[in-house]
Amino acid sequence: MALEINIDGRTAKVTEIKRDGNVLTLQVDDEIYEVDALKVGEGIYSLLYKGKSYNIEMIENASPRHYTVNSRFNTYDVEVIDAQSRYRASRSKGDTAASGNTIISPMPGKVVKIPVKVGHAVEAGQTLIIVSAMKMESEFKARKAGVVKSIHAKEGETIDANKVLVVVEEGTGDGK
Amino acid sequence: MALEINIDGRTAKVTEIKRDGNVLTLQVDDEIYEVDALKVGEGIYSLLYKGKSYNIEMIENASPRHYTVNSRFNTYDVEVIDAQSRYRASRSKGDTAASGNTIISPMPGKVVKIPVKVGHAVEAGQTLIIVSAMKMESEFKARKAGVVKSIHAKEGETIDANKVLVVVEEGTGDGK
Amino acid sequence: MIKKVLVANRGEIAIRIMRSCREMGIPTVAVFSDADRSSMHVRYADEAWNIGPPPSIDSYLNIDRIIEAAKKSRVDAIHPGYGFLSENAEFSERCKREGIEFIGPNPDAIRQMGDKITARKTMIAAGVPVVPGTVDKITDFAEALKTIREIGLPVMIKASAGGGGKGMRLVKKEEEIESSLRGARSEAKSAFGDDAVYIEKYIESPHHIEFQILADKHGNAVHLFERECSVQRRHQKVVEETPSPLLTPAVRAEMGAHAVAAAKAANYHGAGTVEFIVDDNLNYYFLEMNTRLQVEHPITERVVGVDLVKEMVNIANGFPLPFKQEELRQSGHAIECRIYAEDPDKNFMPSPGTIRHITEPLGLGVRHDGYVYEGYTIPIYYDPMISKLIVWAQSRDEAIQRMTRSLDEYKITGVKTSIPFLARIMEAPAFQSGKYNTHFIEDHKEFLFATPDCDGLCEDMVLIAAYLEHSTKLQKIKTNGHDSKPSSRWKDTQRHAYI
Amino acid sequence: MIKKVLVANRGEIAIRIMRSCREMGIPTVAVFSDADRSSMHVRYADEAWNIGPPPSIDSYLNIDRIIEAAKKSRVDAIHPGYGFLSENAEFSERCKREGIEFIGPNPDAIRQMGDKITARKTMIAAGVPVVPGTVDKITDFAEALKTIREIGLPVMIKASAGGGGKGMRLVKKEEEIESSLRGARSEAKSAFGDDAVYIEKYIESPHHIEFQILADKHGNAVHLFERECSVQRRHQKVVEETPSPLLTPAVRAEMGAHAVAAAKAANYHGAGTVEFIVDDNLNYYFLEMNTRLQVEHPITERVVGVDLVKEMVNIANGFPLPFKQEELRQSGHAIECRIYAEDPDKNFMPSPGTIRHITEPLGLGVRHDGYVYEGYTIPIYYDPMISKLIVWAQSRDEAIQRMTRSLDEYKITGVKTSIPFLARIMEAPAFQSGKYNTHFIEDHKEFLFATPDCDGLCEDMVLIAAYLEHSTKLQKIKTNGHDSKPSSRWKDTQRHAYI
Repeated sequence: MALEINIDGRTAKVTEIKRDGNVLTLQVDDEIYEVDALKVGEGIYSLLYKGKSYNIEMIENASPRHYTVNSRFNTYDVEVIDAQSRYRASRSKGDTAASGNTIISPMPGKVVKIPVKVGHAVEAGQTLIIVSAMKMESEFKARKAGVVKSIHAKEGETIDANKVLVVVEEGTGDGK
Repeated sequence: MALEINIDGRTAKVTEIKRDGNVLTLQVDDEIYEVDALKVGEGIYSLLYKGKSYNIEMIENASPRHYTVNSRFNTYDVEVIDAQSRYRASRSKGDTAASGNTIISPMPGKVVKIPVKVGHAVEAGQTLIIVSAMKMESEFKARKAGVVKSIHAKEGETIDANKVLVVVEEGTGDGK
Repeated sequence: MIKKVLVANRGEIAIRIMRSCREMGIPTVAVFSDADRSSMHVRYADEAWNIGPPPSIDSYLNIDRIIEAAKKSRVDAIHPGYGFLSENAEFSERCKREGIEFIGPNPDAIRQMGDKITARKTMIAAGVPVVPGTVDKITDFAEALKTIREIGLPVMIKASAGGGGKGMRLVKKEEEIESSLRGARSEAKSAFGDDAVYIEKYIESPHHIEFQILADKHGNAVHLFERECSVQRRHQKVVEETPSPLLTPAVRAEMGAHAVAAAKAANYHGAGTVEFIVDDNLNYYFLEMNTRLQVEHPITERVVGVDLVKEMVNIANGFPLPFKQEELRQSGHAIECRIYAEDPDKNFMPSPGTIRHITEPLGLGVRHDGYVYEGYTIPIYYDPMISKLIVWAQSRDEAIQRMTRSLDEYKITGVKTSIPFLARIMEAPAFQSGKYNTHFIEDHKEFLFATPDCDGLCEDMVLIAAYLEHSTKLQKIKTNGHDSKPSSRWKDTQRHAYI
Repeated sequence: MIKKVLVANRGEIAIRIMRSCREMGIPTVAVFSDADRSSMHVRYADEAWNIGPPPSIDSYLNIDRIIEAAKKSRVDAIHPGYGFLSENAEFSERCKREGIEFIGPNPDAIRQMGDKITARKTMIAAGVPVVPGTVDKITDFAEALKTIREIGLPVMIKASAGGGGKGMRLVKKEEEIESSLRGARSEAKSAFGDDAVYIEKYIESPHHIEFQILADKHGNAVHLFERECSVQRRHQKVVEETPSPLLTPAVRAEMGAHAVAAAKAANYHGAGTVEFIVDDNLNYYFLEMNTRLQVEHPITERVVGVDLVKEMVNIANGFPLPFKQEELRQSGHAIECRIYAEDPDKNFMPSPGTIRHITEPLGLGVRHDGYVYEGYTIPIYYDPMISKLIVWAQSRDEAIQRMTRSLDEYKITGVKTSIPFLARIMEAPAFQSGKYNTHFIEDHKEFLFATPDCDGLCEDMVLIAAYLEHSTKLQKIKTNGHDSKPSSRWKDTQRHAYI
């Protein structure tokens, strides 16, 4: 198998060459590694490479292809690029989701307030929804001017992470 | 569902009457309990009954129907009696397994020595196999006199728990 | 004698209180909201009662429901922990009325210290230094000018009706006084319809240093030395340590005596904390008094060798303090790090969710007070603090090294935590030197949020782990969406069953 | 200066050593057998090298393989931990020859203390009391009789060629001397073809009390007080505490001075332990010296406030001891419980297997040194000790209460452990009174193995939990043998993916 993976902006290709028990031979871009790799817990990996011991913690982000990854001294933002996402990225030029005017909850929480209604014209920077989690309120704002196309939450509702909350269509509202 | 369960010699019948989320209504022999029950980890249960909090740890024994169970102050030997085991118990009067002359490893380990061979006549109390685990050697002895019918392990072999090691047939050896 | 205690709290502090009660042979009763049935404090207690829906206001802040649970379980005392109802005079009063011992100060002391103006006046009367400034609001321009000259620059002018930064002016230079005063007053007038202002000394490099006190019901009070709490963000403490690297023995003794005086002035009993603001020249001023157990109390416990919760129970029982001031000593150095479920890289956004894996730091000199476990889902309704890591060592340097290795060992997956951020704080030269104030995080943003250099190798190792995690995930989708590990374990068991 | 350390061990002690090294900024190298790739010490170290097949003799006892790993990883020192090669003079010598610092005493000291006769003679020369008895074997009847009368009853007669209890006689009464001596000699003659015997004073209610010592390379040595280790089964320590409830300050000081004298007599450097056997009248006798770190060293660390591993590294570096005897104090009380994977109800049969769940005890005064984790399979090849629980408190009573609550909190499923047995020890009146000796477990079997009374209710609760566990298991067989929990979590993730 081979995966394209983005790590803090760098995109690398990881190809599996051989697997012999714990011992994996992999190619990362031009480099070939023979690594003794072991999953020791949920999201916890122990790697031995040339005697050096690496412990890696994978924490899944809002989507199953995004991870925050801790090594001993660093924290990385890692995203696996799969065919589907490449496809979506290529065809979604005019898509509201891709243009970033859809509010998706990055964490579970409770909807405190939705100061807009479907059909409302909104300006860039205008607050669309306020979500509270763990005694802290987060305001989510429109990135561009447009019209509220749909709202998928109610005030007082408890929401999961990664849920679409508000969709704004680009352009000015025609008063409809 | 209903299960017959033996606890330290007492056999009790546990019948599920109702399940409403965490809240279970169960009958244990003649007593009816409404218990708020939650599995909080592998083999770890939190029960609330009339406000009292009980924490129970289930540790599987050599067979999946046998458990060692810790409550806060006590340790119990618990065995679930299922149809199959009742059936086996009823028909196996002459069976070597039931008559207890089969050596089954109670733990994983390494076979140190097998001082008998198939066909050997053995006396009650004679050592049939020595298994070592964690720097400690355990000798397993014949419970009754008989003839070694079969041996399912080799010296130096690493064995799993609950493996049949030596089977002894009752009666005296006829030199065969 | 207290025979059974209800703990009107949740999370790590509920468990911490129950631990001491259990050691004292006192059974405990937990209360829990609908969101907390699976929370550790419910399992830890001898009894547990539901007190309502998830929002705090309906459960952990619902006095009637808590009193109801207390009566049902026939406790004779309630420990409020910190937060929630711990500084609620009405709750303390209600307990008294119901014949239940409130393990904390009496309602009057809570009220007196809860109101800033009353607290300030009490302290002035007791001879405890307060931040220089006006006690009453000033409406007269000339008077304001006179006051500012008395206090000395820099000062902060605050609208007395104010809030939200409106009508507030920091004055550093003589020539700014008049224009700032005018500006503050007119802004206050237009915002609140009232141009009255307060004037307060502005402390430029403030240190936040607090003193732990214990007072019994017989008029005895002692302090258990200080805690340095200057590592803060958004006025929330992040790291605390004791002894403070700033204080001298003489100033420590003086502040301690003032802390005891403050407690006595408030007619206080129980455990309490007197907070001071301290400048670089070791001038110190009373800030406020917290009339409850503090989050960071464990560092005091470790360095002084006292179990504060047990002392609170003993005080509530009417026992006199078992030690005198001169018998108490600081031994070694302790540091606490607060672990939050939050994302330091995204402006510390909360990160509730399900804990997939924890490796807890262990070993010499490490104390860990937590409440989450593998498989536990952190609710969205309450504080994001999931645990506290406390280390002790002979010296401050060794304590920092020990905290660094403990943070290194501490692995949590499932939610994001502040662990990597805390590790950076331990490595920050300003922290290591002990020369830091409440601006520390703001002043060292660049260092604290930087990613330390790493050879390409360790980046490639991360890529390899990511490959493994994700390829396994994809494999699982193909094989029906089931996790293979537990099922194969189960198959093993099956094999045993039918041998 | 030591810059990199290889730890020639596994399990909790390997990790414990690496922790201190890490705090000192010294990278560590792990070695592991084929059975230990998933063991925690491999993950903990900065480097890890395989040294062979699972049996210790092929890996952890294989000097060549360990030296090879040391050279490959270019370490300048090796810490042997306890067990394995820690008291192997040949290994210490080999390290020296290879130019690698052995963090422990020199080969001569190991040899001198490893041989019982030499050790005994060294101690007699140094004025350290030893168990009264004959140094050389006795073949003459009259001489034996004379010796017994000198030593005084009771005595133990032992065949000098003996073993397995043959040719051994305990003599308690004057009139038994002659017949016992004759019996022992004829039994020895027929068993070993040699009727020579030793005669030793028999200690009736023996206490096992040991002193921790530290000695540098400059002739300085101190003791760090005692550890009471009388709770034993099959000569294996189960619970240790310090201070010993038996000793008086005067006897403690005297024994400590003898322990230091013993270390100096052996020209010792590093950490070591001098073991004494003590009778009810506080007569004490040198038993042996362990020339290594002891399993139970953490209770000393807690009460004296010293990191023994760091001191060992500093001594190896040639530093003088940083403290003098008069600067060391015992503060409070510490207890250690050893947690074994074993079944106390089945004659402590080992219980290796896979850990399904762990809840570790936390909070004030608790130290936990372990190495197993959820999902880890304990190998069958090594020691069954999985962790050590150490508590500290101001008083002995409080320490027992704290240990009780910690054992209460400590939950492990998957393997059987000695936790419930240890909890019974803490509850035993003889232990609580502090009046116990090495016969404690044998003498209190009835109490220790009894099941405490419990109302029918708690039995029924166990039945309900058993019902839940087993019915879920049966359900899973029906639904294809898969564990539903992780798969449903995975489905959640899937749902997120395609929103």
